[in-house]
Amino acid sequence: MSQSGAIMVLGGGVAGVQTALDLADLGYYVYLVEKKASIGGVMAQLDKTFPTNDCSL
Amino acid sequence: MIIAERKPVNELLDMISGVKKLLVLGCRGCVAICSAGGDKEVGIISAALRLGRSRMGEPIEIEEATLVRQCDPEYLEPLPDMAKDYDAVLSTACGVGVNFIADRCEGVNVLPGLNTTFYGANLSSGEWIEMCAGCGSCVLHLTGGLCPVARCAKSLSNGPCGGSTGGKCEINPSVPCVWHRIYDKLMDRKEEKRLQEIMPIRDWTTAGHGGPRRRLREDLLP
Amino acid sequence: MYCPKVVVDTYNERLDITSATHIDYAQAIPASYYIDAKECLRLNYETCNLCAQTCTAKAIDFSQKPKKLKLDVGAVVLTPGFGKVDDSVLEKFGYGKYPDVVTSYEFERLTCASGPTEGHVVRLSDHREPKKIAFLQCVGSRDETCGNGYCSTVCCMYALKEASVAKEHDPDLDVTIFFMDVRTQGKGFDEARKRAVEKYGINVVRARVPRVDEIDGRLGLTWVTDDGKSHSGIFDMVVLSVGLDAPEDAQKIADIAKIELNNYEFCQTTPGQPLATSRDGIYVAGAFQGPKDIPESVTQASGVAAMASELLAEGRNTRTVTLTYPDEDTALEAEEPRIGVFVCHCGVNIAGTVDVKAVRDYAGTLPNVVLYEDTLYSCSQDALKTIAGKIKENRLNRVVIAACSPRTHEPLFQETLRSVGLNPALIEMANIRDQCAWVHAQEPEAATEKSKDLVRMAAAKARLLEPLEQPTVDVTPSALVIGGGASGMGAALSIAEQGYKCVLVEKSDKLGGNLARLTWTMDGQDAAKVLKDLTSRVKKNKNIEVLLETEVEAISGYVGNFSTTVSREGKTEIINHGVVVLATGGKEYKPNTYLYGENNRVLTQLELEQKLKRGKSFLKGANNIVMIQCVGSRGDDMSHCSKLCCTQAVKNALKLKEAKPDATVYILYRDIRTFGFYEDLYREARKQGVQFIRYTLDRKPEVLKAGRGIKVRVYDSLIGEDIDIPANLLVLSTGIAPGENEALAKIIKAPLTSDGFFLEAHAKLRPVEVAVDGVYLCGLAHGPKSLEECMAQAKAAAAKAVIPLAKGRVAVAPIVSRVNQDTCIGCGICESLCPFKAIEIVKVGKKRKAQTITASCKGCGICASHCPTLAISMGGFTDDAIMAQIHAFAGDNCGEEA
Amino acid sequence: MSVKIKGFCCNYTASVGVEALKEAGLVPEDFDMVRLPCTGRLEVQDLLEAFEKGADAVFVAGCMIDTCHNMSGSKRAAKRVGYAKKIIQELGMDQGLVEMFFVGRGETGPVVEAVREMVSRAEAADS
Repeated sequence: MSQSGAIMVLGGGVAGVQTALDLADLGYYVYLVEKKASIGGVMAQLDKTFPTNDCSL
Repeated sequence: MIIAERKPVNELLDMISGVKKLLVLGCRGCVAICSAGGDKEVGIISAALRLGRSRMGEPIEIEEATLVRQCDPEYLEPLPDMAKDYDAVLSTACGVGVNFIADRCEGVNVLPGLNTTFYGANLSSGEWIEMCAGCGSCVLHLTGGLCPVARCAKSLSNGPCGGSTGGKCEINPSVPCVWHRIYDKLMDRKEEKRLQEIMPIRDWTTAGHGGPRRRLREDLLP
Repeated sequence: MYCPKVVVDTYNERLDITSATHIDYAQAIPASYYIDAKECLRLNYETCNLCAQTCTAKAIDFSQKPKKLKLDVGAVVLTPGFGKVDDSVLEKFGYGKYPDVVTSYEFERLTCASGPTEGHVVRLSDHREPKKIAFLQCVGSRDETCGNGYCSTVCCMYALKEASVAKEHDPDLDVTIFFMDVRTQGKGFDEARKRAVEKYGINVVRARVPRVDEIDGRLGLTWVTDDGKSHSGIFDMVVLSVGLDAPEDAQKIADIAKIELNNYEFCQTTPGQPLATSRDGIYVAGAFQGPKDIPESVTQASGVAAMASELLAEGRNTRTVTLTYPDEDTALEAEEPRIGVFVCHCGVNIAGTVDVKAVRDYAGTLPNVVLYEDTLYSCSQDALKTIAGKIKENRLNRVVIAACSPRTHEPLFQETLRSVGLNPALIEMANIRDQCAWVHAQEPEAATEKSKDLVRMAAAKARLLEPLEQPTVDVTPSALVIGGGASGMGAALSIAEQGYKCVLVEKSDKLGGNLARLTWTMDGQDAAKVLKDLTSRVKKNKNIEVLLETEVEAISGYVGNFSTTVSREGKTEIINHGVVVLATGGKEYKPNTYLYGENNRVLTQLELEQKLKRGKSFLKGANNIVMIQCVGSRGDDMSHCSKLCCTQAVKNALKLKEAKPDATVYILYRDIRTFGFYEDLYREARKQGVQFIRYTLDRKPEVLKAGRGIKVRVYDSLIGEDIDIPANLLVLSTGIAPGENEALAKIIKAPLTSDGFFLEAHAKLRPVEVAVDGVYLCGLAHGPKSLEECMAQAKAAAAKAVIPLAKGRVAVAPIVSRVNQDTCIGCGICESLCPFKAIEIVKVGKKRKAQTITASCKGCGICASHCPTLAISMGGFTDDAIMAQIHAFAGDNCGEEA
Repeated sequence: MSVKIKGFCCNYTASVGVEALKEAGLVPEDFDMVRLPCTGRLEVQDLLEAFEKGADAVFVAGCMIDTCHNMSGSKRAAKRVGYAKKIIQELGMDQGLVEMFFVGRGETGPVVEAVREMVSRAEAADS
């Protein structure tokens, strides 16, 4: 049986998005599954990030 | 025990007007038990008097002390010495205490802090009721232990008056008719025969209407 | 816009309202409106239908039904994130009852410019600005009463951040944070905490506040400090630093995926395999694996990509689709410049200060500007689409975006240009947000004028922009991993499993590094077993070549084409490879204080573990055992927190209590930092009667000689005096010092932190990459961390390292130096100055000429600025273009003489 | 003229300290509170003496009657407050100048309100 070149990532927060990006860069097709209407998760609700106070979006 | 109650504060204030140094003297006998004149009450009365006097702009110096009993010479012994620095002593004992002090302690200006009310018992916390009139001739053996002299408004000897209704006294419907209760009690004990007996006319000479009563016991006299 | 159904805005933590048809936030991806099915009047009551009727694009179709899809996938990655602590846990702090008790999520939205109050921190009760704010830590964390015995790991940091942001808005604000322990154990976090506390004057109180009381519209708190004294204070606002819970549907996910959860309903993993669930082919990353912050989530995300990539190495590139761009319209690019200027509102970020419309109209007066528009959020997906359309429609061949920083957003706009057949170099950004709206927030008119200046300069430069080539280079498909410890082996194994050759270089004569010194993992497992497993897999793997007793002497080349000189047994050898992974490790700090080295009763934690493993006879008569935390760490010797010593101490204290139950074990600490599930160990230690005594820097414990024995003197704040503990054994938690990184850092030109660890490219988003392309980082070389984190990081570094190998070619940034060899005199100044070894002197014919190694060039321009004959120019930053900008600044619109 | 208020509370009411309340300006400077293990410990004399020592109004803040930590402490306290009312009335004072308040466990808000209520009563009595 030949291996699948596709991967499902469940959850579109920062971890899911980063996993999907890296997998795509590594040569795989990614299904990024997210419950909500947009990706980003809780990080998209943050204003700034510790400790550099960089913009979160 | 003897039941007493605090006199209104303004009456006390009137009583002590002009007094600069006052000793409030409690008693740990009956009045302590009926929460009228023990240590705690001495404190309350003293505080109330100090407050009243300071509001009048005439601050008063009050000391508090309590004796074991004010009706016993041995406990009263130190009083004259104690009282000599005070303009007055406000006794929160029963009337016996006040009298006894007045009788025995020369130079002590004794004032009553309480109104002495009756011989009674503690019915429940905060409630006392008269049980004995001290008439000097007991008939309790005939009445199932319930005293018609003290507890019947009319001190009747041979059954209730015509006004007793529903087991309540005609004079005060919140009070049970003692004769009603005597009847119930004797009927329960099947001593209804007692009720048939007519009590002789009472000898009221022992009831104290002929001056102060006195009791002597030869064997104990010095 | 037409949706009549008003609903609460969950993106804004219910602090605002929106309609049933909405987009969560302007930059949301995808940026198309969606209909909240739970709220929609049409879907629930078959009424309304207004949106479907008004939509001109006829994009709303209520006949659509949910569909079941069957996906053929080779692996599954679970990244469902974390859940929120139930409101009932917050009730005892008055949440829901008192409007001015808010969660940290709500506070985050209040501080955010795009939030419901446009970034003004106000009380929800009266919309007045609070004067005194309290942050209560450990709400729903470290609290067995709500079932969350673990530490949520991130709240200390975000509270400090939110407090700092609030202080930045209002410097007079009085902010107090109530910590049990200040847990800023992450890399650089302790320093950031110190900075925040000092810079903003944040009050730090170590106490747990049991309840919140409303008093006349204000909030009363009471707390008891370490010295047993009770205090109270009145605040205007209380922020509950709510912990991270397991995802709400964790059990459902576990049932569907058939994986095991731990007792807190997070995913069950092991320190050796932190990203593997109990089921093969299903992996986990991020907060579902355990509460963690963004960099660790990002690290695990990359790590988990490596896991899937290992499993599916054969399937690589079988399902991918290639993105194609239209051909570049070189004819259009060569035409007279037709500039389009787009001025961004950035919501209120810019428009709140700068008169965007005035700037836009001003842009229209500039030469060659044929289109000038304003946009609400230029970076949102629909705005980008609009911009692309306008470029096509107006046949623009140069674009100016007046918005934010090109550092973060230029690639996005370059992509837009590519999508319409323009060279990505033909864009110029004017940063009117940071440089105008933000820094001149108090003087809007000046900010507007400055914005005009910046736009004029950008347009002047844009006129002279030239298309740049997008060079790519081939990649040598192998990796070099430096360091043979757990991280190095982990990274090498992953790269090899993903199908690429890997050379593993180790300085010493055996593999294992610090793992070989470790006796137990944090969960009490035998470390030797983990080590044996790793080494045997490394040795067996045909893709890995292990070079022991080998040192790296020089690395030349660039991403895709490195060539490294190593020395081994006196001989040097050259290795060619495409990428480098730095896994050089760290070392146990050896103190020269507390009688260490003088008295044999004084040990380090690692030494204690080794003794304990050999047997417990050395504990005979050891009735009092004292541990001192932060020896070396968080002090003068090493300013960083070593992150794992607290857990290690607690773990070893438990081992000691097990070996000798009647011994009294004291742990003298500053903050107990048993983050995440390690908190369970801390609680267990307290249950077992381990004595914890907090000390402060101004009253450090003293270790004194007492006859043949030793005595530890420590100030006990509860009784208010020094106590002397006769110690039969003194164990020092000495922390982790960086390895000898300086030499390697120089060879690679990779920067180090002030603590001596390698610095990652971006603390949040590129945690395992180094500023030098093609060089990746993992393990203790990056900073102190546990085995579990090292293993995740090793995988992450492997994923990042394999990306160029898998692509086969790497694109090189077009902004590189170009040498005009006709004017170059071969002086070599540029070669000697280049910080990236990206320019070299070559012989052209008989003459020496400079030549850029495009793949290594970072485009810094040092060479160009020093070239005595002006022979070097930088793509996108030609001398002409820069001069034009300068002339434009002086008010000369046209820059005609350029 | 500022009035002087004296309060008595138990261990379970008014968790926030008087100093903090004063600092935040929530109660007048001339307010003082005695914390008892239980208001059931309170005696009539204590209330009277509070007046004697200069308080213009005196109050007791105890637990809600059915949630008293010591079962009937605040109930007892309320009765003693009642007796104190009687005595001060005999002295010609407004019996509202001494009052009992029942407060939820740990709450300070109602206590601050009690202080304000007593301030206004004392001011009314003064004028």
